[in-house]
Amino acid sequence: MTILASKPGAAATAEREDDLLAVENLRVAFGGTEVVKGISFGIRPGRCLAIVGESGSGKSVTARTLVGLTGSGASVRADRLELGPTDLRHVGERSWRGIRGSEIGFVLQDALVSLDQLRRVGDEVGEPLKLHGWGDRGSRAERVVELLDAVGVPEPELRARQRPYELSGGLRQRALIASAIALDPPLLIADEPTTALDVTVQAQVLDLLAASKERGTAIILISHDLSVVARLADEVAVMRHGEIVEHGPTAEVLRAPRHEYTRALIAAVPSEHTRGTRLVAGSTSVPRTRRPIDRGRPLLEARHLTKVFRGPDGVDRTVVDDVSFEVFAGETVGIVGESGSGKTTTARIALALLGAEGGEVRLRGNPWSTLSDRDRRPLRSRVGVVYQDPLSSFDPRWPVGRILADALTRGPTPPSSKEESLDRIVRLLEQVGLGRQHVETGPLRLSGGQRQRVAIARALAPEPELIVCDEPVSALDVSVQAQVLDLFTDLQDELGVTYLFISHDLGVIHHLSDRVLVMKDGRVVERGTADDIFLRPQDEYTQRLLTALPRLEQATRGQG
Amino acid sequence: GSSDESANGGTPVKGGTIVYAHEQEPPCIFGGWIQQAYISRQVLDGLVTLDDNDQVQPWLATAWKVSPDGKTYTFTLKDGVKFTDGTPLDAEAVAYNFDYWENKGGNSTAKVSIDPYFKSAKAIDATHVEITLTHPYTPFLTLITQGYFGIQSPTALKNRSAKENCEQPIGSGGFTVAEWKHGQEVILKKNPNYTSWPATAKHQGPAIVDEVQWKFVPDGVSRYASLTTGQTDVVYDVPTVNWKEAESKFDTTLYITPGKPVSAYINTVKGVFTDKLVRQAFSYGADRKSAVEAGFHGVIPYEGNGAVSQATPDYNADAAKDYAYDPDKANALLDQAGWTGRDSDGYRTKNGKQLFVKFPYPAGAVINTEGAVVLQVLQEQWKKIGFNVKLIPATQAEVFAGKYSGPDAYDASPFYWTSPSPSILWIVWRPSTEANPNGNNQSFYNNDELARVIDEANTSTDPAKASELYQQAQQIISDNAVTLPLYTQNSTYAAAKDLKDFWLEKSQGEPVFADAYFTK
Amino acid sequence: MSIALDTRPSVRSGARAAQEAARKAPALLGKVLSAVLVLIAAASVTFFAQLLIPGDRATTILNLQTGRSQKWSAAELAPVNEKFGFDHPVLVQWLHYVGGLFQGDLGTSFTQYRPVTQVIGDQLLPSLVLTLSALVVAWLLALTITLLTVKRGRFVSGLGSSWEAVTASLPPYWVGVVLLVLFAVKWPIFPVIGGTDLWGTVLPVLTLAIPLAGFLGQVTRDEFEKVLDQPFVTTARTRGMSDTGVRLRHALRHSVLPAITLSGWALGALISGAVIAENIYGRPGIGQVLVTAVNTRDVPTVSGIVLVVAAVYVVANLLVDLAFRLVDPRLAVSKGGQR
Amino acid sequence: MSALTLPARPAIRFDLRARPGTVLALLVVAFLVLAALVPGLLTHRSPTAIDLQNNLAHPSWSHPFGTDDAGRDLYTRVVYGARESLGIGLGATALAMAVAILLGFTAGLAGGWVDVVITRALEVVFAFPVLLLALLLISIRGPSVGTVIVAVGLGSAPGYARMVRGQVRSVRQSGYVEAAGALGHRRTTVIRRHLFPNAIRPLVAVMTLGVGQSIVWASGLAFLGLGVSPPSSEWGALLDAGRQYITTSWWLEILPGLVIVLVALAVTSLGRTLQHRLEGAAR
Ligand SMILES: Nc1ncnc2c1ncn2[C@@H]1O[C@H](COP(=O)(O)OP(=O)(O)OP(=O)(O)O)[C@@H](O)[C@H]1O
Ligand SMILES: Nc1ncnc2c1ncn2[C@@H]1O[C@H](COP(=O)(O)OP(=O)(O)OP(=O)(O)O)[C@@H](O)[C@H]1O
Ligand SMILES: [Mg+2]
Ligand SMILES: [Mg+2]
Repeated sequence: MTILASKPGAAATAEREDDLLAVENLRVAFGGTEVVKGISFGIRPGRCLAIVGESGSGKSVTARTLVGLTGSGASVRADRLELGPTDLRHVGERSWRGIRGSEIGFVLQDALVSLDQLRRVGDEVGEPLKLHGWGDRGSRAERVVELLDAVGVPEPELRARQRPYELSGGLRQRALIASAIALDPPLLIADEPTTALDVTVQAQVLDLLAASKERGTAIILISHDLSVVARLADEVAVMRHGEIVEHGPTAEVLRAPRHEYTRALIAAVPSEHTRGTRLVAGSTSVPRTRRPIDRGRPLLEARHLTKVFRGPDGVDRTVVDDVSFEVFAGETVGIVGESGSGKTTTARIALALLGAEGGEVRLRGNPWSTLSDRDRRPLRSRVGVVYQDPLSSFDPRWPVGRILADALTRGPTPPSSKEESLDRIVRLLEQVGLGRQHVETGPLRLSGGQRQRVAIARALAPEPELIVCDEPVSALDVSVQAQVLDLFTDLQDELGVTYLFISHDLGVIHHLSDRVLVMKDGRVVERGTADDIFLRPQDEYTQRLLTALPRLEQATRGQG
Repeated sequence: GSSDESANGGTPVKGGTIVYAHEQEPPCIFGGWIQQAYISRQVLDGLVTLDDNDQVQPWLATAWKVSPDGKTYTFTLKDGVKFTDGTPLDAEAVAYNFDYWENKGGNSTAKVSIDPYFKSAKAIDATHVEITLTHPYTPFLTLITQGYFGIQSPTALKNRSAKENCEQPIGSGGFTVAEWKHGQEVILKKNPNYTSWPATAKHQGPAIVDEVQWKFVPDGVSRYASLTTGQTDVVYDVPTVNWKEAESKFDTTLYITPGKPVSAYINTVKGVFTDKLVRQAFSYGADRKSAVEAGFHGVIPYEGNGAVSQATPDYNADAAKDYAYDPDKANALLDQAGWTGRDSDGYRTKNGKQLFVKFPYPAGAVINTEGAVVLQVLQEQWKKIGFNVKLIPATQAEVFAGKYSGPDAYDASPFYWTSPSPSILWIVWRPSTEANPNGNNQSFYNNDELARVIDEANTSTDPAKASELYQQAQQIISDNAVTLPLYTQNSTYAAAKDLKDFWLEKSQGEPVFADAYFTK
Repeated sequence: MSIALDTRPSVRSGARAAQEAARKAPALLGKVLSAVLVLIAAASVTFFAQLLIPGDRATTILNLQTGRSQKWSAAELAPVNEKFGFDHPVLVQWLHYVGGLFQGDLGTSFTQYRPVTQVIGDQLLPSLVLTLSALVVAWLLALTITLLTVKRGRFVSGLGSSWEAVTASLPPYWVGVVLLVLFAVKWPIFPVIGGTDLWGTVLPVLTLAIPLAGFLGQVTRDEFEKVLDQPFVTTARTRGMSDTGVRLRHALRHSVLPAITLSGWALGALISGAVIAENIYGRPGIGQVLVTAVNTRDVPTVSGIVLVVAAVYVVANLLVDLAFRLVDPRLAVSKGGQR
Repeated sequence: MSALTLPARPAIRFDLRARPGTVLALLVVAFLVLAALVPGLLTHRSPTAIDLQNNLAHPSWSHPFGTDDAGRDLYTRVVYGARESLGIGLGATALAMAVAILLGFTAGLAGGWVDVVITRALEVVFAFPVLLLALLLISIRGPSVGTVIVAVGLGSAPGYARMVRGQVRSVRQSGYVEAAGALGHRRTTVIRRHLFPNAIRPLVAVMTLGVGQSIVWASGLAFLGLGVSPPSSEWGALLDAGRQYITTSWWLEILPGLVIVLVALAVTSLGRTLQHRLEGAAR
């Protein structure tokens, strides 16, 4: 690929002679739409530059351009694009192959699918060695084990012989990094290396990258998670709509963001400090006006829930193990825990969508889980659900209006006419920040945030007392997440809705919950008020979770 | 004579393999189906054979004597003939074969050909066998020239399994069955000890070639193509569209089968054809001659006599001229018969009933694709005079299962029956009675006068008288329009020019390879 | 259609592997049992289906022996009925048949008087050779064309996918006739009637392989295109792998999976096609026997052929499962069959 | 409020400029439909009109596809044959779908032993190659349009049934079915409103593919002489009749063959376009 120079007159930054990589006025367009609009940056050996920004701001495109793999149909222009002495703008495909892997290591965004599932991990990790003619077969095999060991993969010989699907997400991510650093490239680009990971694993990966940096590797870290960035990066570039809106030393940018967008981004990260406030639009300090919680008889009461699943290997696993909890009217109970700890299963049992091997769920003191389907059906409208993945919870054929109309008929006062139904649908949509224009939109054409709001509107439609929210924000960008979280709190304040709120994001849980359950391997390991759990954790596991959690403030304070 | 042929170029060579592409693969090599006669002729010898003038000539029997009452035939057998299993072909063996066909289910077509005249067969001494009939039956000798009457080794028949007798019949013929690669070919090996060639043979002695590969190639295009590319030396049933080309490039033979031609039985007991006028109108109403000429590209002759074909002895050529295409007459006959109404589709009606003809035909086996086109042409012409003819191609399975037999199954349906003798008329037209049913009379036409005439012909000892009677019978059949004549049944062969003395049996058109030789 | 794959990690330790083996033994037995059941059911269905054919079996046999179409008297039919046991109740005939199956006896052909095992045995090999070669050739054709043309610019890939679309729509018999005329008659490169030698097998194999190759190619191309967009392919490129390397080492293996699954099904289609190819090229084979046997109502032979074809099908699908597992160790056998 | 009850129109719009192949395919299908419905519009001749003087005529202006052995105009016969060929294609596919939907739904919804029995039964039918099934059926019922439809339809049903069953099971697991249950809808309501339409949806594209294949299958039967009775000019029958003229009058075999290929190609490519669209829309 030959990259042409950008049009003259584009902004240029000061030259930095010792830069390993220098990018000036980089522009990338796909079929006429420019998605990277003249950005410039540089990086020196042993330093880490973080590129942050919302989804679609052009981070990945920029990264791919640096290895000449922008994608088909892309047109790339730059005033300067140099790796050491090499002008990357005039590199042919053959020379690119020499650069990739050996000069630049690249960790792709989707760790879980970035290893060839059908090949052995060892082959994948050793591929750059082979491609660049490093050593012979035997020495390569040794080197692979070494590399896996270096990135903290336990039992590296065994792992090298396994296939990616036999490895957990964290291990896969580490193997991927091992492959990227196999030839010890001077520049490492890591695109969202931690998004798919649990906090504890995330912390390990960040340590790994830090070690690499220590050895003199220049790292470009791409993330939309500011707290991750805070732990590793020396500099931060904030991207928005294909432009770098702010660029500076990490501590400076995080502590005293100059651009309004950066400020909003930082404010939108939920945490202990945002508790009891709204997240969006500089309203950080506006406190919520809570309704009182009725601590009398619990609204929902789960006693000794137990669920056993037979796995694909035929072995029974106790997925929910003697879980009890209660939810009082008007409060928010959070459930946290790592992936697979049984949160969703617990919620589905609570909703009586799934039978349990043991235990009982009662609603307002009355039987619930023990009712027959037929008897439960009329009561269902008192409990709403918002699913982790709203898209799959919508019939793809139904437009928003029909989805909501259907939910309205389940409420205590079903609309008596089409006109009334439409009125109420529009009101619901407005309540969640959407409008009449969305009535006829199909779910496929909504954005992630919009879908989540429709899901909430659907849950609200039958006027439930309790809404079970299963990871309602995990798929969302921080800024959209902030809007949705605000919506939840507003609804609680206005209507007194009760929440059972599930998330693996500790910040979200801390931000929202009154009381918290911590789950691990199907058991509740700790329970208490949000502040008790997060500030004075008793259980060893909870403590481990909390130390692993990267915190924005910590980083800014530590470096400032 | 061989001098002619050397003049044609090429010196004869001994040995070699003739590759012959046939169409259908029979279930067994010996049996009552013409497909079986074709191949069993290579392996088995008959008592007598027919020459090109329809005269009976010696074969295994060197001479024969007919008793004055016409009921006893005494055959003198060639001396010293041995079956290929080494056992002698003597009078006992011949008598056993007659018994096998007649009484042991050995060959139902052989049986039906001489039923019910046959009484018994017995050996007088080693070389003399005596056949006794219940009535005098003039066609008897001619009938036993058919391939169904090949003599097999009684020892083999008695001692071997049904499977072995099916796959490798033991006779005294010019070839033996070496191997049957089912689905592909039968390998026939020369019988080096052959002594019993017929009087009509083109040379004396064992077969000149060493082997015949009798291949089964059902697809006509492939079959003919295999000859043009030199892969085969002789092919059966050349597609008529290729006939002209074949005539110029190869030695071709068009054999018109004697016996009942391809003609439709007309159901005279049920449906519209119970009325003779309608039957006649049906015959007049379509230009069968032109249709046949077009459909078969002028190769296969039209046959106007539905009773027997022009290749049959005592053929009535005048009867063949009846019912020349005459749509006006057909219309008049139909009007006369009361079919005066017309429905919305233009078909004639009578009392609200449509002039409907159900016309199933055995597709493939009897009516090939060319024949089907002829029927479609006729269908269009019948439509013009108001017949609604529904053509139904019947599959082999349906035909064999008898789906289209019986008076309720059809109004007209074509079939053929090869026979070297006009006595076939008796087989087909003998009245079917409760006591003595005749499943072959598929027009269900019981005409005592006709029966009397045929029977008289069969039993007449005077050939001239017999001939006259047979012709009279054909006229009766034609007059009553109980069969719709279409075209002759044929066998066509094309042989490479370097293959000489390949000939066909007159009786049924079986190919004969025992005399054939290659030239260089 | 896409399948939901369970890609959850499951690390197997030695102890668990042993457990697994112990669990799989009855599973294997179950598989064999159900295969046997399928075979017997297939043969039985055929057996009964043929009893539904209008007309009397003895009549058919007699007509067949004489090349005629007529009714026969009870006296004429009686010996045939007795010989083949048609006078027994249908259920008894069936039990007798199924009983025979377990002893490897498929009955005796009504028309050829030979054991059906022999009737089929003679013909099975040429048919298998034909269908399997066709499958192999189809695969080679499909892979070559896909590898060479997929995502190689608008024109080349367009050419490749058009070729596949056209060939996939070709009726096999038509291909057969056209190939025959072109390459055996017009340019006599290959024999018209081939028999079973290698040279004579070329055209029949191509007749079956060309349409199938188009079909397999289409499926493979779709998958190939999807795979080339996968992150792991991009990852391989970021390591410095060439385009050819990516295609051969990464994409190929993934993209053959659906075509492997379809190969089991394709074998059935090939057997159908073989009937036609055998007809055109005068090849021996099960197809010819089948058509004849159906036409002559040779019940034991037809049932026998169905049994054999079903067995081939069952075995083929087991092999497909196996191949699938070889290529993609992620999937349990039970998932290999679905698409 | 009628707007609410309208189903969402999935974004299936064909960008015609971008896909010239699709336009061509649409044209072919339009021609086909026209031929099937009003053949008289496309030709002024009769498909059975005999002209013995003019048989086996080469393609020319007056006979664009030439004439056959009875002097019938081949183009006209092809046009008139469209109805039966298309009928067979649609009929067989519809039958296959009906059977598949019935069995697939029963198996997918009932689960347990019902599922096992149906799945096993399907496996048995699967073991019959289409042609074998057709041969058997035709030997039982005799050749006719109906039999051909039934034969090809039943032959392809198990494949579809398997697909439906898989689809039903996956839709059953889907979030929206659970969501409908969580709203307190009756099981039958959920099946009717969500499960059925969504499980059926992907079949639309597959069905289109099936029509093309069925036409090809049916012509295969005709080729073995087991097709539709004359003087029908069903395309398979045309091929069967044309085969013997391949070396002398090529058009009789080649042109109908090309027509079948063209139609199968058009229908299939439309099906695939549809499939891509639906898959794309579902993503
Ligand atoms: N191959 C491509 N063709 C067309 N458009 C593309 C292509 N790749 C990316 N884009 C567009 O470029 C824009 C930037 O995408 P990019 O993947 O860089 O975003 P991102 O900042 O990495 O977002 P995320 O945080 O979601 O990963 C998006 O609007 C995307 O749709
Ligand atoms: N239907 C099922 N059949 C078998 N196993 C199941 C089923 N549903 C869940 N499991 C298993 O139960 C365990 C807990 O699953 P669950 O979905 O409740 O976890 P989770 O805490 O919600 O995780 P995540 O954060 O990833 O959503 C997992 O190991 C999962 O594999
Ligand atoms: Mg990205
Ligand atoms: Mg969950």
